[in-house]
Amino acid sequence: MKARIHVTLKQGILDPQGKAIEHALDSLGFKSAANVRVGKYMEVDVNEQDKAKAEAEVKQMCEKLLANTIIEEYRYELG
Amino acid sequence: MKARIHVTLKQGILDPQGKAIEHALDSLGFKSAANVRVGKYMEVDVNEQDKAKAEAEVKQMCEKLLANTIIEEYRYELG
Amino acid sequence: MNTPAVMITKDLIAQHNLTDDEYKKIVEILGREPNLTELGMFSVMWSEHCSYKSSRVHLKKLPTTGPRVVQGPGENAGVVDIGDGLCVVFKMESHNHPSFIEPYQGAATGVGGILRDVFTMGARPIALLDSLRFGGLDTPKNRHLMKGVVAGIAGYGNCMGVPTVGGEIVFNDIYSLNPLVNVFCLGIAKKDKIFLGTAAGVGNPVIYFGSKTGRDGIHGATMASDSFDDESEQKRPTVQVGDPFQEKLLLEACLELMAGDLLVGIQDMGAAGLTSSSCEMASRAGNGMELDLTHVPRREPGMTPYELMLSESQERMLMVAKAGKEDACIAICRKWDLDVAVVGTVTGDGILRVKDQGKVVAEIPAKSLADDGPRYERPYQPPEYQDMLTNLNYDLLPDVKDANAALLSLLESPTIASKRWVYQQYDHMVRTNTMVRPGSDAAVVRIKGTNKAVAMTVDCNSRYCMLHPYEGARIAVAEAARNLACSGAEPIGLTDCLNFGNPERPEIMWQFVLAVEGIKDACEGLAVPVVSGNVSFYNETNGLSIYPTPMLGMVGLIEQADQTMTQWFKQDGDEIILLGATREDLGGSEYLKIIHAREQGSPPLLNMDAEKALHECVLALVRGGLVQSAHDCSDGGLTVTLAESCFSGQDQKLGAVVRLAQGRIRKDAVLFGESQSRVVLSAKPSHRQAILDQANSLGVPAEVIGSVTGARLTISLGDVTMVDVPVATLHDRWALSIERTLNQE
Amino acid sequence: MNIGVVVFPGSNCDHDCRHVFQDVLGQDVTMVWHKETSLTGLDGVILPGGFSYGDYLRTGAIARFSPVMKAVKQFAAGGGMVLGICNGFQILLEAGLLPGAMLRNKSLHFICKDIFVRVENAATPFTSGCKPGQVLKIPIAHADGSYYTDPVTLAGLQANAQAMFRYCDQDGRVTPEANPNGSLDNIAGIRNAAGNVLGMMPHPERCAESVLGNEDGRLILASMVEGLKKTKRVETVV
Ligand SMILES: Nc1ncnc2c1ncn2[C@@H]1O[C@H](COP(=O)(O)OP(=O)(O)O)[C@@H](O)[C@H]1O
Ligand SMILES: [Mg+2]
Repeated sequence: MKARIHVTLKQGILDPQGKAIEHALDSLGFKSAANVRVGKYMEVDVNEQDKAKAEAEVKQMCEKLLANTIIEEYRYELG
Repeated sequence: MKARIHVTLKQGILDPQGKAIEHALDSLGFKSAANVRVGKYMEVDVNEQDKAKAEAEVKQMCEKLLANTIIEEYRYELG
Repeated sequence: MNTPAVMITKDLIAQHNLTDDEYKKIVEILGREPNLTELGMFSVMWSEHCSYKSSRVHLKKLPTTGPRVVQGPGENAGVVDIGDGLCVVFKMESHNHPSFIEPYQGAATGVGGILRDVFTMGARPIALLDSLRFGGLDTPKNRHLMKGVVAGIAGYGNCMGVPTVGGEIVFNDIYSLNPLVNVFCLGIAKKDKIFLGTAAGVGNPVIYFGSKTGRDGIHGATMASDSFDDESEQKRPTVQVGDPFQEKLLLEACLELMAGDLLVGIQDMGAAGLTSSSCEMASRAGNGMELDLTHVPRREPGMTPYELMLSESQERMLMVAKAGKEDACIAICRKWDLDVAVVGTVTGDGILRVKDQGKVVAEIPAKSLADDGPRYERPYQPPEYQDMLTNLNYDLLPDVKDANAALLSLLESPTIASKRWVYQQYDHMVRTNTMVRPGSDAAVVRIKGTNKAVAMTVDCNSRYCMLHPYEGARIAVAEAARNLACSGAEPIGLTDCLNFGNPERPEIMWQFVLAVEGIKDACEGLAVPVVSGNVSFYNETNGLSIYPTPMLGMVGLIEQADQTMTQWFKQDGDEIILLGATREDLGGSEYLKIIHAREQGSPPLLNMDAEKALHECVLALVRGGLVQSAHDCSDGGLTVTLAESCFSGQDQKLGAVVRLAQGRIRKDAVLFGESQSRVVLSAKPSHRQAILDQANSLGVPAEVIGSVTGARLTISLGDVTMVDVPVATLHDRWALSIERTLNQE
Repeated sequence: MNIGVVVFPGSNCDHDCRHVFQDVLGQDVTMVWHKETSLTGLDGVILPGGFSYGDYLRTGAIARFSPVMKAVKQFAAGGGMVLGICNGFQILLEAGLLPGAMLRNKSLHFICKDIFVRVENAATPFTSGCKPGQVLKIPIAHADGSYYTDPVTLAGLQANAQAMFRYCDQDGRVTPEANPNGSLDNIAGIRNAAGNVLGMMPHPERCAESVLGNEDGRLILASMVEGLKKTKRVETVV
């Protein structure tokens, strides 16, 4: 099964990278672009047939390693 | 409209970050995890009602700035 | 004043870490109850972190003046004259609590904060040093903390283009739940272009610039004044995120603003953000200030005055411009893509008056906030167990049998092992001044446009301080100065970062008071003024405190940059000379910890006159071009010092044959004891006599103990060969130890 | 010679480059703000190291759109010598003035240390002061220095002797162990097909003075100055 994981900064946490990209898009003339937020995207193959088990596993991975839950939040899809 | 953009390394290009995460997952005991790939995930608000126009705009952003097509590929959803 | 919308309850007061008496004093000052915004402002300004309420009475004892001192403690950083119309501006600061919660951002924003302290004074930062304490690397948590902290320092410092040229790290489980992250920064400024944080000149405009204000780190200052407990998790949302790119722009903008004749005063928004910068600047000038929050650039909608005044968003500054120069200031900020807004004016009534949307939301005498905080003479007394720590019966400990194995274990212990894994992640060469990179006793950077160089070191043996806070602190000062002497530098100033547990406990306060006295006496003895510093209390968790860790950052001047010395042997055939006397000093040594698992005994004796004579001697020899290397003896004693002299040079590894007399003291004390006031030199044989004569004339014991030769380190005691190992083996153990440990997962 | 050092927001080796060209090599230096649109009057251009735009998104990705980069492209198209060091190299890649892209270091860490490079082509105006195959000790300081390009481009680079420096050991052997960051083919620096644009990850400006204990980098920078003098002469003859 493949897990697709998104890790993004929590609301309210400064996103310097997003800010810089927004500024760059603006000076490139993309005036309609706003509120850029940057996060991470990860794909992990999970060798586990049982969906519930796989899900529990992925959640654990996120909590323990993939996301820094102090400033980031995560979501994932399995399939 | 919100654009959700994924930028990932092209197949065949070594992803040391993915490798490192895979290794870390393994030593944390997640034996079932394999083939980790890491990419970027960006959200951009596009102030444009016309979906086709917005789409053209986002594609432009990716080509020009958000992805380096020598090493990366991108995909996006609008909604 | 409109009536407070929120009732100030007992709970609310307690949540703001204010005592009943402190609250009473606030009511007295205001002549009424505070509103919530005012309560918040008092609580941050009167926190331990900002008000120094437990430490002030003791810090006053430190010597802070000297012929070179331009600015002592009390400003954003200390300033010392180095001649040629130039000054060095330096300070050290802790970011311990935030780094435990989020190691990367905590350490990164620590670097950001200390950089701002230095460049607000008009100085361009040219060097950083970091001083770190972690628990043992055998737990994933400690490894995670270390990796995160190092990456955070690297991430911020490298991006800023300020080299991290040195530092130190010690590992001890006592720091597992309270790691220390102290960062030192030094900048260079023209003597006639030093800027102070003052809001002089009634009517002058107050200008905000830098990043926008968000809800970051609200209550950061009170958090740094609070012990951790199991509920600390809930304090997490206060984490601040740093943006080094923004800070780089801020730095360049500041220096450009200062180059023009535009400013009256300037201060960064550090802990307690807009509150501290505004009230401190006003108070220093004896003035007041009126702020209108309506104009403050914001990152998020709906922020309250309370949040705006207390936010600790990073990379922000407050300046007071000369009237009429607003537009010029704004233009420079815009050039550097910074947010900028006139947010207030200097007033003559001494009141910090804060308005939002036309309404007054806070009205407090600036001086009361900034300077009239509580001051405590907290009771102190030694802990009951103190004697148990120092009374160690050495007869119970067998003397060393396998000195080779002991040496290898010491070299491998992470406290002694090479810190290459760390400093390779730091850009330590940007700005092209770094003459001596990390890896020698002190870092040395040249000062462009002069023949001079400055040397810098950070030092503190906290185990000694735990065993005897007074002696430990004296030794820390002496060791720092010794590291400078070995590099060819004369000390010109000191900054400190005093990391301790909870000062409300008498035994912690005892450690603090004794340590301050030790620093004072040692600084007086060596004639080194303390020009800046920082206190970090409450480094304890569930009642378990760190070792007292009075970290010292010392700066030395090298008048002729080409008279700079490094610690490693240079040439086969050179003779090795030991300066200073070896005693039976095993107490508190790294040897006792690693080999006998004891952190006990009395720290080594330090005779300040002997120490002073040693520095004079080493400096004379280095300046006279008589020596090829100089390395002080510290952790691991003479044998580790010799080993480091053999292999720490980047380009070549050299062996040595050393013969020591078998005196009346224990073998392990000769080999690994940490007697103070000793330096290992290497020199051409033709300079031997001149060196011995010089030492003799200053009363410094000196002895030729061997020569640089071959590819092994061989040390004999009397007729017995104690150590005999290939230098390559020693180097391998030492160089890769930390890397191996960190890569194990 | 008048050498322009471009200052992007976040450049941090700009002062170092000025110092070396001006105080060590005795040339005139003009600091060029990234919003400038013209480079007239300059003989050569340096894109210095640092973290332009914080290295956010990708190194060099945002800086390449600075107004000055149009002028740099024209300058290069007209045969002007352009040297990009570290972040400057990354910007040249993103701008398409040099082929390829930079990936994260294999170790994922920022690495600051001395490395050795072998001069693969000494017959260029950037390396005329070096001997063919000469081993230079130069510091690197970067997190994204793993050079990558597609196989076809790589073959072209090799065929045209465009790979100028390769990571090697002290004795000049190009080995995997001597590769500090995972660069393809140990590439540390490349030039364009015309030979007037050079990008390199190591920092020659950090080792051009005896007081810093190493002068190897000076060979490259002094070569560039010599190269500029020659092209200048040609121009005036024409
Ligand atoms: N955290 C660090 N950051 C940068 N350099 C470090 C760090 N820790 C140690 N070093 C460097 O490693 C060398 C050895 O450190 P240390 O053993 O503490 O020296 P000393 O005992 O002479 O004070 C020094 O040059 C020091 O600057
Ligand atoms: Mg030392």
